[in-house]
Amino acid sequence: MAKLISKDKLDDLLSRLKEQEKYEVFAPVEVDGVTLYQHINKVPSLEFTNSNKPPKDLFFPQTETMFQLERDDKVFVGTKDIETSSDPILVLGMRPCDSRAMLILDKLFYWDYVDPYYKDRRDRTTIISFTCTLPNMPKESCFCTSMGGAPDSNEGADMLWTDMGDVYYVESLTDKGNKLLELGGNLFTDSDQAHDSKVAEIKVNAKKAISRKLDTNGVKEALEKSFESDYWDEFAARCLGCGICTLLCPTCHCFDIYDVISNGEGRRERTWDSCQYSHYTAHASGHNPRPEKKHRQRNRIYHKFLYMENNLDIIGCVGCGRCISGCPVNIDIIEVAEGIKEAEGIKEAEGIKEAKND
Amino acid sequence: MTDMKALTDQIRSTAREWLEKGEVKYIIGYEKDPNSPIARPVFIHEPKDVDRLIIDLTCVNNLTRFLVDEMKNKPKRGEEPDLRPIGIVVKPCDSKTIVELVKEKIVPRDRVKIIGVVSPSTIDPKKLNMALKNIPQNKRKDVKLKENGNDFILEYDGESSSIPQDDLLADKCKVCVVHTPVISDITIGEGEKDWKKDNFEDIKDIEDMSPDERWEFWKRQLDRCVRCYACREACPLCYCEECVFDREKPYRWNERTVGLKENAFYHLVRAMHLAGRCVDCGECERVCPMDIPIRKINRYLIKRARERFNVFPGINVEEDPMFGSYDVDDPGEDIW
Amino acid sequence: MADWEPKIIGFLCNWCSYTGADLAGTSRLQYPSNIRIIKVMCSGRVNPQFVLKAFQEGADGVLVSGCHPGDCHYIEGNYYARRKLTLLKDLLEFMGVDPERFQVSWVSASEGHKFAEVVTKFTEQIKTLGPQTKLDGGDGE
Amino acid sequence: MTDNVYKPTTATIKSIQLEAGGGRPIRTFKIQVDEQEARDQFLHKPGQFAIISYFGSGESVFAINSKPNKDGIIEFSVMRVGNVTGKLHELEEGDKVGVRGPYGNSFPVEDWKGKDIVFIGAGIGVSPVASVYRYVLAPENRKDYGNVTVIYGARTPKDLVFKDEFKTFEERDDLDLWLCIDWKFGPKGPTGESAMKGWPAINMQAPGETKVDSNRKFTAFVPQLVEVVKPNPENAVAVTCGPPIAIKFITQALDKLGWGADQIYTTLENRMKCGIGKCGRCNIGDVYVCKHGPVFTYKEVKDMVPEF
Repeated sequence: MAKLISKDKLDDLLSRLKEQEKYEVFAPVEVDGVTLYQHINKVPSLEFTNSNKPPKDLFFPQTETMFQLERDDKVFVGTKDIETSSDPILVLGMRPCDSRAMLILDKLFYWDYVDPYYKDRRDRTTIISFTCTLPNMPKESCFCTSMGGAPDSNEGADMLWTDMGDVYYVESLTDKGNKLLELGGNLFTDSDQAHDSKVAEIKVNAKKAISRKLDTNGVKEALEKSFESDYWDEFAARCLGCGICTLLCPTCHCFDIYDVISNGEGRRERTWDSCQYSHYTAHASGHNPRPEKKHRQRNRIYHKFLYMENNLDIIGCVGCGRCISGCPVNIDIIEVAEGIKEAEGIKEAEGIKEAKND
Repeated sequence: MTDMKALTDQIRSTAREWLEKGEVKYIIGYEKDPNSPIARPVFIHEPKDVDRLIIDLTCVNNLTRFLVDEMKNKPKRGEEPDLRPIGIVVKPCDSKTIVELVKEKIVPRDRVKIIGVVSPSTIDPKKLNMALKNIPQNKRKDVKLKENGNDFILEYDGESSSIPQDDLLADKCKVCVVHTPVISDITIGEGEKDWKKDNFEDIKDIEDMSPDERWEFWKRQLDRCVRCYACREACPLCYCEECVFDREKPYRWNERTVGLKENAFYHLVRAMHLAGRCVDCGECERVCPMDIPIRKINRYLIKRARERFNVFPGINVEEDPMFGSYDVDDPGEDIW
Repeated sequence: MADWEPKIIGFLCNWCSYTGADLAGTSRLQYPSNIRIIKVMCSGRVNPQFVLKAFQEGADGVLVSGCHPGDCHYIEGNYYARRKLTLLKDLLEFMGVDPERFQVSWVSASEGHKFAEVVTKFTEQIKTLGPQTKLDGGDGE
Repeated sequence: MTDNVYKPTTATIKSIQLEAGGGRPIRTFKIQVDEQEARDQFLHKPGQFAIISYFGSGESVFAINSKPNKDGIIEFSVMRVGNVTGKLHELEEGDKVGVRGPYGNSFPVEDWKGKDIVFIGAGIGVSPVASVYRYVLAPENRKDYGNVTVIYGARTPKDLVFKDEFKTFEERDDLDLWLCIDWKFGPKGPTGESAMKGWPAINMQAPGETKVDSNRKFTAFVPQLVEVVKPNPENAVAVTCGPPIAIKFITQALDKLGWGADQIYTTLENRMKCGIGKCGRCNIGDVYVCKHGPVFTYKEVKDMVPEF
């Protein structure tokens, strides 16, 4: 049965979690007009559209020290583990698209080899997703419903909370969620039927509000035969190669590994990288398999809609829309995916492309 | 009030003429984005496509960035290079960039044919998206934006609402000092020819802070930088073949680590690289996904360069670059 | 903090200030040993990036010293340096980094005394300011 | 924390051999994993690669040359091109490096039993297939395979790598060794009649018609030398390596001789960081070189998107 928690009880809940189990709590906080997940001691407003930077940062930080280097006189000769916390983590207020993205990252980071850093944080973390209710949502570029998600999706989350004004309607989905209910004890009260039906209505309205659509049917097929299409030249011509689309993507996972020596201490780090940068694939010899921006944009689209599906059996996009609203030159992943279908269709039916080239 | 329709028509007819006569290789301009209320860059190669070109309040990009791309393109082996000029639509602020690019010999003057458009202010896309929040998601792209006195009128689906211009205008347009393109082959529209005095009011708040407050402010801003380098990629004057922040050999100047130490170094070095060159087109700040007020740094250096060395980038192609020249009597009162 | 000694990086031009520093040494003039000297061919060679890098790596103060205006071995290198470095100092101030941590001086080959004075005064200045924790990330987190 | 796949184990440099000088010198390093437990885990198969750390500079990916062994011995060749490879070139015997792996797939040497094998390589490109010919030619395995032919070329006689080893090949009677050096070091170039002394020119117009005697050293390019040697495709596999363009021409030569694309094996290289399919970067289409490769048949390579 669903529970309720009053908004003015959230600080109490936080204190209990901290005192009893040392939870570290993260929530979206708006500073200078930018929403980012931050470590919190008091519950912030929680009125937010979505974070500018995706919450994957909490599991797979943009920069992360992997281990330290052991020194012997003047040279480094080995590795030294760094101390890590084992305290539980709570993420309060993830958007359902972002929690769904965790399932995609799970697949990637557990693909044959388990990524220990990711797994460690993932196992320690309890995710509370918030239903995307009006009027904060949707933003102009949301299209989760096309990617198998929904503004009330509970995939990847341990709990789903829905804002009902004074209270949150609390649905626990996993053992981690149940643990939270247990720790919260009397702060959570039972919901009644009136609440249930009201929430159902809120969710229906939330879904209706997402009117941007991408018909994923046929995208994969179109991509399979359009690698050499002129379409890539067309849409990538205005690409700046900045990498915003990938750094802000909740499912992009590329990183660089390198050593840093600072004040005599050495460490190995990894930092998010982007397939939109030319040096990303450049060989030491200077040869570059993806030398132009169109190759790199093409790789991004293929990776999301085809490669991920072929290798991990999942589409690598959750429809959060960050790459669309973040792009300085209006490159729109929906338009591209629809466009490549159209380009394929047109090309075969009418030969317009050929005519254009004449 | 600017008649955007008339300006658009003139841009199209000029573009058509240039393309039909083969005077330009192609034209870089703006078109309506079918999915967004904000216009987007477009490359027009054929006269039949010129009707895609528009100019309106949402033409935010500085298109000269694409000129630099074109100049870097090397012809394919065995291909005769097409050295016809590139046609480009520029706003007054963007035209200043061309002056710098010509001055720095990145774009030869005869490789560019400029359609200068007088004084189209632009809105801030982020502010517009906020203003459209209560309009159904798929209708937002169809919203029409009109000037009306000191307000903007937002029209959609037969309904309209009014919003003060100040709430929507891009910050850079609020302090704009140049309303007519400074360099162009054809100028479209009528406007003030004279430059207004720039009072740098918009950075006064930071100047008035105590040093520690200033640092706290910048620390907060730079700390959240994700180092996507969009500010660099969007900047038409960041045209180095290989940026120092991408170089690995012989020395890695800055670690890829994303943290205050590395972020601050990046932004300070970038500010110095643009000192005396930046024309305040505002692209860096517009594209920043973390909304870092990068323009303020650049503007402060513009201000100081003006005060100290009487340098005004983006006006005169004959002028020497600031750091490539000196005056024996340059101030140096702080020097021991 | 009682034991703290500032780390100062000095970029000295080969023809004037480095020779001046040499003269200070051979004249057995006393000056604080906090300065670590990097010889450059001309103060005009000092890219503002070098100064910022020194701060990033934990320098508490950076000194750039070259020939007096008009005396540059390369005729005009120090005039270019003056423009760049003056503006750099402005930038540091705007960012809230104490501009006193960065100093330019003109020291000729015969001014061993002046070199010792400049270094002494600058070191005292940095000691008053304390450790630089802003650009080296120490102030972060 | 679970076992950390990213953490290298330490190894000690046992020997360093300079293979080629010049602006981009090549050195072959033989290292041994330090800890017994780590040695037991590092059991590589022919074709796999290792990721070597110069602690303080970073990691770089190298094909393992050495034949499979239980002693944690790993041999790899390094061309000095970047920061990490530059640092590695400064190391001396007894110095420490980090190593993790082995990663990637391997040559299907079990399936090849009873078949003839032709190894074709050029320059340092021979390195990725050294582990497999060393495996096949090892006394304990040699009897499992049919005829073995090695066709190898370099720019000049000085650039021939693994010289000592190739010397022993010349003396062995259980393999055919064919060597060549590039045309430009002959006095006349590709259509010229003469070539470097002791390295007679082949007939470039019709390589197949070149007269062959007991001398097996030529001035030629490797693909043309393949046409001279005329390896028989029946019940055989070919192992090629080198840059994609070289592989393309070698494959064309083999194609003329009736070889099928699925009989030809090769290894691919791409920029890698993690080696385990996480960091992106090495993918050619949906194929991750680090996980699905680096060993592919030419048939597989032909089906890939043209991004390598």
